[in-house]
Amino acid sequence: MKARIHVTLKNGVLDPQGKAIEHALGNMGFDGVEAARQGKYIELDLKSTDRASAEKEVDEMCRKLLANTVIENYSIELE
Amino acid sequence: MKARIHVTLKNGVLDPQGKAIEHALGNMGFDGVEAARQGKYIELDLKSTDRASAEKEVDEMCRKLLANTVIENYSIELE
Amino acid sequence: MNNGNEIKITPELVKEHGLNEEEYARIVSAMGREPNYTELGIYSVMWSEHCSYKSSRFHLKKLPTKAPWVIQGPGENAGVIDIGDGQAAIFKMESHNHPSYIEPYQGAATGVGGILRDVFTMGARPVANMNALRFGEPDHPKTRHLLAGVVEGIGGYGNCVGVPTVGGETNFDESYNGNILVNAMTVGLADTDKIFYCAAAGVGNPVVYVGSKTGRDGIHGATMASAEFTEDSEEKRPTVQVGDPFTEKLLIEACLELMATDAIIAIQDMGAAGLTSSSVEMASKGGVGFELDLDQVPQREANMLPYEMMLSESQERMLMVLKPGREDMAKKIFEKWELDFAVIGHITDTGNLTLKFGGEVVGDMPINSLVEDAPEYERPYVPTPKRDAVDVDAPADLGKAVMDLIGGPNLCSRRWIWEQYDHMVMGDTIQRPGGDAAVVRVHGTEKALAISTDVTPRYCYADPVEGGRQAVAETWRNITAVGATPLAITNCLNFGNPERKDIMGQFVGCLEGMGEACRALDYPIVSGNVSLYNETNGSGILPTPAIGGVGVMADSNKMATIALKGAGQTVVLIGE
Amino acid sequence: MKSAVIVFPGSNCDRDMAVALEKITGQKPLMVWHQEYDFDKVDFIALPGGFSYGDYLRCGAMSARSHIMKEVIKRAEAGVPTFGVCNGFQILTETGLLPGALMRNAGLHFVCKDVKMTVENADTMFTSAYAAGEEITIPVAHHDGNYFADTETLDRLEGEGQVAFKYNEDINGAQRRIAGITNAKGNVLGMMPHPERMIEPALGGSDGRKLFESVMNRLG
Ligand SMILES: Nc1ncnc2c1ncn2[C@@H]1O[C@H](COP(=O)(O)OP(=O)(O)O)[C@@H](O)[C@H]1O
Repeated sequence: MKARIHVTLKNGVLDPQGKAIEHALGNMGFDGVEAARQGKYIELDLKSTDRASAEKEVDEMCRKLLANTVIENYSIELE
Repeated sequence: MKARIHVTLKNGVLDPQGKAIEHALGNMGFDGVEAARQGKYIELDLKSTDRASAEKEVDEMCRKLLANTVIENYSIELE
Repeated sequence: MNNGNEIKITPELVKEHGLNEEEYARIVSAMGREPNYTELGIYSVMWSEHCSYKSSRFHLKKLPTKAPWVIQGPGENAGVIDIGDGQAAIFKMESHNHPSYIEPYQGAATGVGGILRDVFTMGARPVANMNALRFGEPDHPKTRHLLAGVVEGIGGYGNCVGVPTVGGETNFDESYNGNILVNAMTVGLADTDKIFYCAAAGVGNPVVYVGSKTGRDGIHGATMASAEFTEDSEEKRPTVQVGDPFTEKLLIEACLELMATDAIIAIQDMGAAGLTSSSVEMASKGGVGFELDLDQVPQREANMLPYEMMLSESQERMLMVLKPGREDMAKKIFEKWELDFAVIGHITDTGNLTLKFGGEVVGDMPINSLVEDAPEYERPYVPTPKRDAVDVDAPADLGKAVMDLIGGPNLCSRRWIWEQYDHMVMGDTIQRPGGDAAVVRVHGTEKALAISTDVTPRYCYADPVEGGRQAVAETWRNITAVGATPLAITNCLNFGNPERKDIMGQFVGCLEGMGEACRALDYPIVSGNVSLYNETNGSGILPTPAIGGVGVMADSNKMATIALKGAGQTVVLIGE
Repeated sequence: MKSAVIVFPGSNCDRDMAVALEKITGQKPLMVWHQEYDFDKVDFIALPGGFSYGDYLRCGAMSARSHIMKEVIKRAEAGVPTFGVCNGFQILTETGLLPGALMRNAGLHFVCKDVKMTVENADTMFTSAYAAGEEITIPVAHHDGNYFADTETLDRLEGEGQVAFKYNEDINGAQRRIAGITNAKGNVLGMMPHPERMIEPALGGSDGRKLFESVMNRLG
């Protein structure tokens, strides 16, 4: 099974990377961008074939390692 | 309109961050992970409301800045 | 319009703001009325331990702070000493303990950012960073994660701004299991005739905001930093600020560029309690009033309330008072560096801090009452009882004992740490980490500064007076050992809960010892920082008054290093 | 030798580079701000180290797309000796002036220390003052110095003598321990180690000087 994880900054947390991307795109003449945010995208190949237990396990991985829940949110898709 | 962009390493390009995640998860006792890959996730808020032109523009942003096509692939979703 | 002041002030709300009944009564009497919500927030941060030093001020006053070479002692953003040839060294040390425990990377990173601002605010180009770190036991489940995150955060910020991190110290002890210490120090260089202070002057002069936009970052961070930890504060996870070292680098360059002109009357960084503490401090030092129009504050988020703007701890921001008519010139400089620039108010003769929002006055407080009327406590204390020395058997195998010592966590090599810090950028690090003191050349000269941070918490715990003396003396020896003349120190006093008599006894004892050593060595204290309530569930840290010493050598070619230079040389032991 | 140092927002080894160039060439370099479109004719262009644009997105990505780089690319293609250190190397790969990419260090940590490396090709305009195979010590200070290129490119670089320097041991996971490469024409050099930090004994050694001296010799 594959897990696709998105880790993004919580609302209101400063996103220096996103800000810089916005700026750079503007400087390059792309003036149609109102805002940019940058997050992480993580793909895991799992041994498990059981959806429910996989979901639980990946959630734990996110809380314990993959996301910094002080400032980040995460979301998980299994396929 | 919102663009959701995934930038991932091409096949065959070594992924130190993914390797480190794999390793760390293993050390933490999560032994159900066969492989991990890390990429970037970028969200853009676009002024445009025209799908076709937005698609073209975001594609150009990816090629020109957001992805390094020597080592990275990208994919775009508009919503 | 909603401005937050519709929120009713209740005893619970007052308590949540860390103010006790007596302190609240003091506010009401100082204002001659009940404060509104915005004002309550402002009083609470100004009167917090962090900003007001209410438990420590009384004792800090006893420290020696003067010498002919001291240009500016404690009371400004950083201390300033004369190092000859029209040059000055400007330095300070500061703690970022609680934020680093909650989020080690960002906590440590923003700690570095904050101390850098304290130093370049005064007109100095930062030339060296140091860090004094304490963690729990090496095998405590949290230690590895905290150590890795803190070191990465310090490197992440310092490396990016391009200021070398040239040294520090690192200890492990179980008393820090729930309360790590992250103390960061910055040393900068300026010309003695180009030093900037924070006292505002000139009624009508513009108050200018520069740097990053304001968001809802770390609101109430300043009160958090002074409140004792409990297990569930980890759960509550107060907003942690994210640092942006790239913006800080631009801010340094932009400020130094503007400082080369004659436009600035006063300047102050926005540290803990951001806009509140910076404006109050500038107005108070200058004996003037400030009127701020909060609608002009550059904002990152929508619908921010005056309370939030005044208490936000967004990083990488500065407040300045400019000479009238210089706004456009200054603006151009900040635009070149792609930073926000906004005139957000002006100086008044009312002696009040007056806040406008949406065309209404939403806060109006006498500046005096925020600063001078802040409570000061002479907390009761008991001196730490003297202990008899313990008899320890001589080790059976001296060789093994030595190996155990140098292989132990408190003495082993710190290479893993300093290799993650760029300690050479700026091209003047002539003694890298690993020696007694770091040595950094004064750019373009043969002169150099020597810097060392030291304290042995174990000693301070056993005998605070002796431990305080020893910490000062150790920096003095380390600086002397590289061939420099020690000139002055900064300090960061990390202790537990001052409301406990034994802890207060440690505090008073350490200060007494430090003061004695400084007097004996003619080695004054020119700046510092106090971090109290380093305590988890009633168990406090070892008393840890970290000392950062600075010395100067006229000819860096004569510098000494610890490396043995060749076979057949004589080893000499000196001292008692 | 008249040189220019290109300065981006967030460059932080620009002064170090300028000091080294002035000490060695005897001439103060021109400092060129990234927003300029053009600058005086120079014999040598240096892209300094640092964290341009905070290293956000990818190291060197945003600088590579700046106005000034259009001009730098034009001159490099016309043959002007162009030299990128650390962030400068990352910028050069991002513009495509040099092949490959610099990825996060394999150990994931920032690494700052002296490293021993070998001069692989002493016939380039940047290395002629060194002896072929000479072992030199130069410091590194980077988070993203892990050189990557596909096998074909790596073989070509090695075959054509475009690998200028190799680390003597694995520092950051770089393929074939590559520390610095030139373009096919040999007038563009990018390297992760900082020769400008090793130009006098007080800083720990002088092994970096010969790089600048090589260029001076070539330019006469
Ligand atoms: N956190 C740190 N950051 C940078 N350098 C450090 C750190 N901790 C220790 N060091 C360096 O390691 C060396 C040894 O440290 P320490 O044992 O505290 O020295 P000493 O006991 O001689 O004062 C010193 O050069 C010091 O600067």
